[in-house]
Amino acid sequence: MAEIVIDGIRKAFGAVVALERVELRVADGEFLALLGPSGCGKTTLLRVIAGLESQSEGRVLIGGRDVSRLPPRARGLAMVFQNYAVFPHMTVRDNVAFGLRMAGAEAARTDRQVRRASELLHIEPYLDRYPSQLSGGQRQRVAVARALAVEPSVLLMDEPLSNLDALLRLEMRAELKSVLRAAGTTTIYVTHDQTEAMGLADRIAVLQDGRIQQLDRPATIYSHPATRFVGGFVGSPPMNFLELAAAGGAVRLGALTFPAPADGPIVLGLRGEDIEEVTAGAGFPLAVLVVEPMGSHTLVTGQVAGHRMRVVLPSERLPAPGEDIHLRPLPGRLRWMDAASGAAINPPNP
Amino acid sequence: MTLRRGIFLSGVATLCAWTLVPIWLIALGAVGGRAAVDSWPKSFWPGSASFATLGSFLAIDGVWTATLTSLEVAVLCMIFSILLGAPAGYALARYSFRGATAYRLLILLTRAFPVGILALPLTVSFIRLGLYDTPVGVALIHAALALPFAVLVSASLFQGIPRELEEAAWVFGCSRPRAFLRVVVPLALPGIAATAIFAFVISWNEVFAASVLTVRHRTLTAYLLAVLSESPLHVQFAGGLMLIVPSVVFIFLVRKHLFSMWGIANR
Amino acid sequence: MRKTLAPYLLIAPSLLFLAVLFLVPLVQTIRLAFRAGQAWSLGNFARMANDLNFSDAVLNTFRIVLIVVPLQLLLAIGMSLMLRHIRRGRDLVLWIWSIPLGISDLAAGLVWLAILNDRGYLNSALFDLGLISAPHSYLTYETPAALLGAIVLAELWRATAIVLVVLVAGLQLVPKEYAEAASVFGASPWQIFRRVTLPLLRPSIQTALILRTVLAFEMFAIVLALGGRNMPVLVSEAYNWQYANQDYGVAAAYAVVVMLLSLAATLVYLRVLRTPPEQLA
Amino acid sequence: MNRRDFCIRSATAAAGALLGQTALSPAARAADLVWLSTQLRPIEEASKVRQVILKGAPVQPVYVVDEPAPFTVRLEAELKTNHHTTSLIGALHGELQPLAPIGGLAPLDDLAARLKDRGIPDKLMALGRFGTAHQLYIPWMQATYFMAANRKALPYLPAGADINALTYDQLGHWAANIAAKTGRRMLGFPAGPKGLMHRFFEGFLYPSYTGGVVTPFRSPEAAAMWEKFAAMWKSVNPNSTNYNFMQEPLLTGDVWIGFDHVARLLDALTHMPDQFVTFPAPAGPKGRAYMPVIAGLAIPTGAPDPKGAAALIEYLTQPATQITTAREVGFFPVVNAKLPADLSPGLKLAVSAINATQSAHDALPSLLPLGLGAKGGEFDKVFLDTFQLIVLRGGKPAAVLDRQAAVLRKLMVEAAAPCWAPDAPSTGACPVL
Repeated sequence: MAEIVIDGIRKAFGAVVALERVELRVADGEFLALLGPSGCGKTTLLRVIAGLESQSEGRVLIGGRDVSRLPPRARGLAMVFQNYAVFPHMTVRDNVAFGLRMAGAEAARTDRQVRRASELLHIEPYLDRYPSQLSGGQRQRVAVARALAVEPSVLLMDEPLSNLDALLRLEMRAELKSVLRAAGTTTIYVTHDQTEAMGLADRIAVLQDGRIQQLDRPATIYSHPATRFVGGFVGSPPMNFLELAAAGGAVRLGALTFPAPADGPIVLGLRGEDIEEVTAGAGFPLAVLVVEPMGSHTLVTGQVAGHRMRVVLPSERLPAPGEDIHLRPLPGRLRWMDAASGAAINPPNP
Repeated sequence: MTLRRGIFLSGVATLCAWTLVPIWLIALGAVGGRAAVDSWPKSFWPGSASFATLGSFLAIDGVWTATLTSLEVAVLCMIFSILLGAPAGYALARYSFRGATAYRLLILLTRAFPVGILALPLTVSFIRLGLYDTPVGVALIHAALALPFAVLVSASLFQGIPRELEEAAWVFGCSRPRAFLRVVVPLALPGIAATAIFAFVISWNEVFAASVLTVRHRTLTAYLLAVLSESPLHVQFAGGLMLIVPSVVFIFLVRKHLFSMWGIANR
Repeated sequence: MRKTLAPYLLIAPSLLFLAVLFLVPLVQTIRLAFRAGQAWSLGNFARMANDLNFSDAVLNTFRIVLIVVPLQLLLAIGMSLMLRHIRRGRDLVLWIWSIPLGISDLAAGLVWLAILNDRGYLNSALFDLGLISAPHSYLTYETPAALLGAIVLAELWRATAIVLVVLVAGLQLVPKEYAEAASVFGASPWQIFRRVTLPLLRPSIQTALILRTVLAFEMFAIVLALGGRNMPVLVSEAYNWQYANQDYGVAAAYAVVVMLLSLAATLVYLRVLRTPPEQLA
Repeated sequence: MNRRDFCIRSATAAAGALLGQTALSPAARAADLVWLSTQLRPIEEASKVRQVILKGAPVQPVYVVDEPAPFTVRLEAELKTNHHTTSLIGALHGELQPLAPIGGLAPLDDLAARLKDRGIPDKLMALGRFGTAHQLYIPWMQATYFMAANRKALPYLPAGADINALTYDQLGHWAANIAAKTGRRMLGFPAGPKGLMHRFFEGFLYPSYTGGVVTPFRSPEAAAMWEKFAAMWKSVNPNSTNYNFMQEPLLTGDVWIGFDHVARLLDALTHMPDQFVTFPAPAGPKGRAYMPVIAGLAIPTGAPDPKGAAALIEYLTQPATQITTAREVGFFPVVNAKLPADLSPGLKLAVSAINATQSAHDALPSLLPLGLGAKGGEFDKVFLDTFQLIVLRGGKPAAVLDRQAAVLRKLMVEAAAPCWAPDAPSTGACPVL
């Protein structure tokens, strides 16, 4: 129905390059998250797709149609804004019906689709209120309902949950997922929150400095980061990186020796939970600095071979600061990266 | 603590009286007629309150015409300054473009000049253009006075309307002009109206340019300056009261917007 | 292409308007002031400077500006701080205090004429209180100090509101947290005002001062209403030369002087009261 | 009114005004006959013109007033641009005169012939020809300045002084007497911004002491005169520099003795005729100078409605209209019209003062400034500035007069105005010796 193709999109603001020839293909009905730190270009990319920003080079195709030169209203998409952008001078009903009315839809169809969207988002009780009479969460629902009411083939969402408090965000996340799954809309979702991206998306595109660093399924992004940046950005706690020296095809860490894919300086990436505690002499020692009991697990920050490292231990294990604990990576969980470029060396297992 | 509160409240009351009592006194002078103005010592209450003076003031030839001219000039000034100022304010608020800083500077520069005085050389060109002694001519120079204000205030008003609202309208099928009309205008309207009323007040009160640029079609202020100074005091006071009453009403109308208007016009 | 053109199309009308009604007359005024017949000359300025009222007009203008503007600033700061502590009826008080905003200087002059003329309300009140036995004159050429005081009073009454409004608006932009933080760290109310509120209010004070000073240089109807010819100021002289004497050149010379003074004052304020960019919130 | 209506109306207003007409103000619709006048300018007098004097006129004109300087500029501009809006003008002799040499006044010979039976004195009619063969204006009304005094002041009159033959010295003694005995300064002059103080210097004080105005401006007699006047000013109410009309302070009792134009005294005289006496201005060494004021009616060349204007002139010079004018605004007939015996007591006071002035044995008529055109304002300023420098600021008369004489000389040369009476006639610009 509506596949989105980003074909060599480049965007520069004067001398500042926001997007560097981005190539991206979002399949019909797919939910894609654009993930990255602020300033990485993810919002710019979304706005280029929406037509709110003009690209410097490249094309945007929606459903096979080149929309690069079309104004936003002609692109056949809907959008949820970060601050919701719910019109304060219109009732909730008028807001939700806005897109349909602009498209000149007949009253009956407008009514039907407005009702459906408001049912879906549980805002029927507020339809005749003004946005100022609603809470943040309710306004957010109105914004989503407004987008869904037009039954768009493409839905763009710009950090729609970032202004909600933690609990509400969790609740809305689940709801969004089920609603969108049911609607089957092609969705591009911009966020800087990796848990949101992981939880919602079919695929995640991680952006840094206007480039897509990795585009893959959430699990792959997590387990096999393509770069040191992706590993450090995705996951909580982030992946640990130890800068080590390999010689003769091997790297030594404490009592352990690992086979290294290359000689010379190399970076070892290791997730905090991909580790088990062993007896002294059977692994590498970690000098404990801070212990944070999280309930479901214990987060331990310590020092190893001159590097800071965070590991996850079972919740009943509470080492004391100053103590040494001994650790060994789980088999097959070591990730190697080039010390200079940060790119992963061992190709991800399929 | 209560003593301090008492001192504080009496200070507030004194300042309110400082504003209101003079208006009360000129109102007394205006309704009292010649007898009250000549009397000594004066009473602080209207003894024989009659609106005869005020009425006869309005009946004086020229006053009514001048009042109408004032209204006409002020309305035209309002229209000019909003029609010219609001688009420029929108441009400043929504686009970043080369020359925006220079434009802002020019606007600020006009504030540093006593614009009314610039009416002096305009006499000559206005006579040539047939604008001399017409309400339009005066309204034009008044609009030049009010325009910088209209530009800066409307820029801040438009800035206060989240860009996302407009973008949402575009995404949901509006063209730029339509989005402007459907979303921006309704939201900016109260502020724009306040700005317009302020432009009205600026024009209503301006006396120098209006005096210099007119002979027969005097605005009320210019008329009072030129003609009433040859009149007895009680008529002058009636004229003064006539000038004040609309101001009080206008300030009441825009009181809610006064501060947001100036707040952002600062920068 | 259309996108880059749009802002220019939007500012073009106002730009054209200001060019025609601001820049052109500005240049014309300057030209008029420096011309005598067909030649360039300083004749108008010589005529202006040799006029018996010129030095008085300059002195009076400066006296009025230098007395009125600082007093207004102090009064307005005081009023805006008082407003913060009013619990009930704040809107009413604000409205009352801002009424003079809409009152023209001519009307203000007439108001104070009603109060200060020989048979005015001030003399009546003093008489009722038994302080004087016969009317006292305040507005004659023999009482320049009282006349100056009357003009200052009228200006304070009329134009403090604009300073107040600008400052109140500015205060609204200063979050209360700053003052609260200062008080938590042990600052007295005076110290909070001096060290926190006042510096943060600097942009508003700058705006208010520029606005007020320029307008104070422009004031003349109030002076005319209260003092007649007894207290010439620069703009009233410009008005006289233009209107009574029909000498546009000398009037333009006065206008140039007023403009230079306004511009100089503005530049001084911009320089002295500028907020360093690194201190912007 | 809905918004669209409003927009349409404003747009119409704007368009109308752009075409040189005013949609909202009825003052100047193109079809109306505009009568522009420098006389009867104050709001109350203008109202009387519109509401009383013009009642019964064959044409109802739009009566517009203007101060003398802009009046001249305006008519010259209309002449230059050939864009005429004014059909009838009423102004003083001196204000009409600059329009004659530039062809600004249409000849009124036929009209003058028709008005023969009005009995306008030949001397007055001759003034209206400005020395040409044609009648350029028709005399309209006349007036002068005189003095009024509250009866309370009479007991302080210096011994031996005749109030109808007062000298400036006696006036000074009188005022000083009052000041000494009552502690209040009760002599007043209209020296406010809109007052006619300059006429006092130009038509009364100067000629009385020096026998001229321009030529002897800086003579020793003038210096002595200023010295005396400054001394007299010590007994003058300091509010004088705020007085525009002496009738106001005379009525309130702030001033007991005042000098002004008849029209600006009349209110006091009619309100309290029993309270006041009137008398001619004082005499100086050279005589009892006074300034007769002659106002005339003229039709500008190219006037849109000369017929209507002529009809109005006929109406305004009818004896009945002239008497009404005298009753209402205190300007007196130029035609042969006997003022009726039932004149109000106030008017009678005015008439007696004017008669006493004109018939005084030492009367010295001193004309209004002539031929100055737009420079009239600056001419007045010379005298007001001199007054301010010497009397108000205590400047040395000789030095001030030297300085001001230079200004006056330059002005007379620029205006190329020959002398007028009582200065001796000059060829070319009137010299300042």
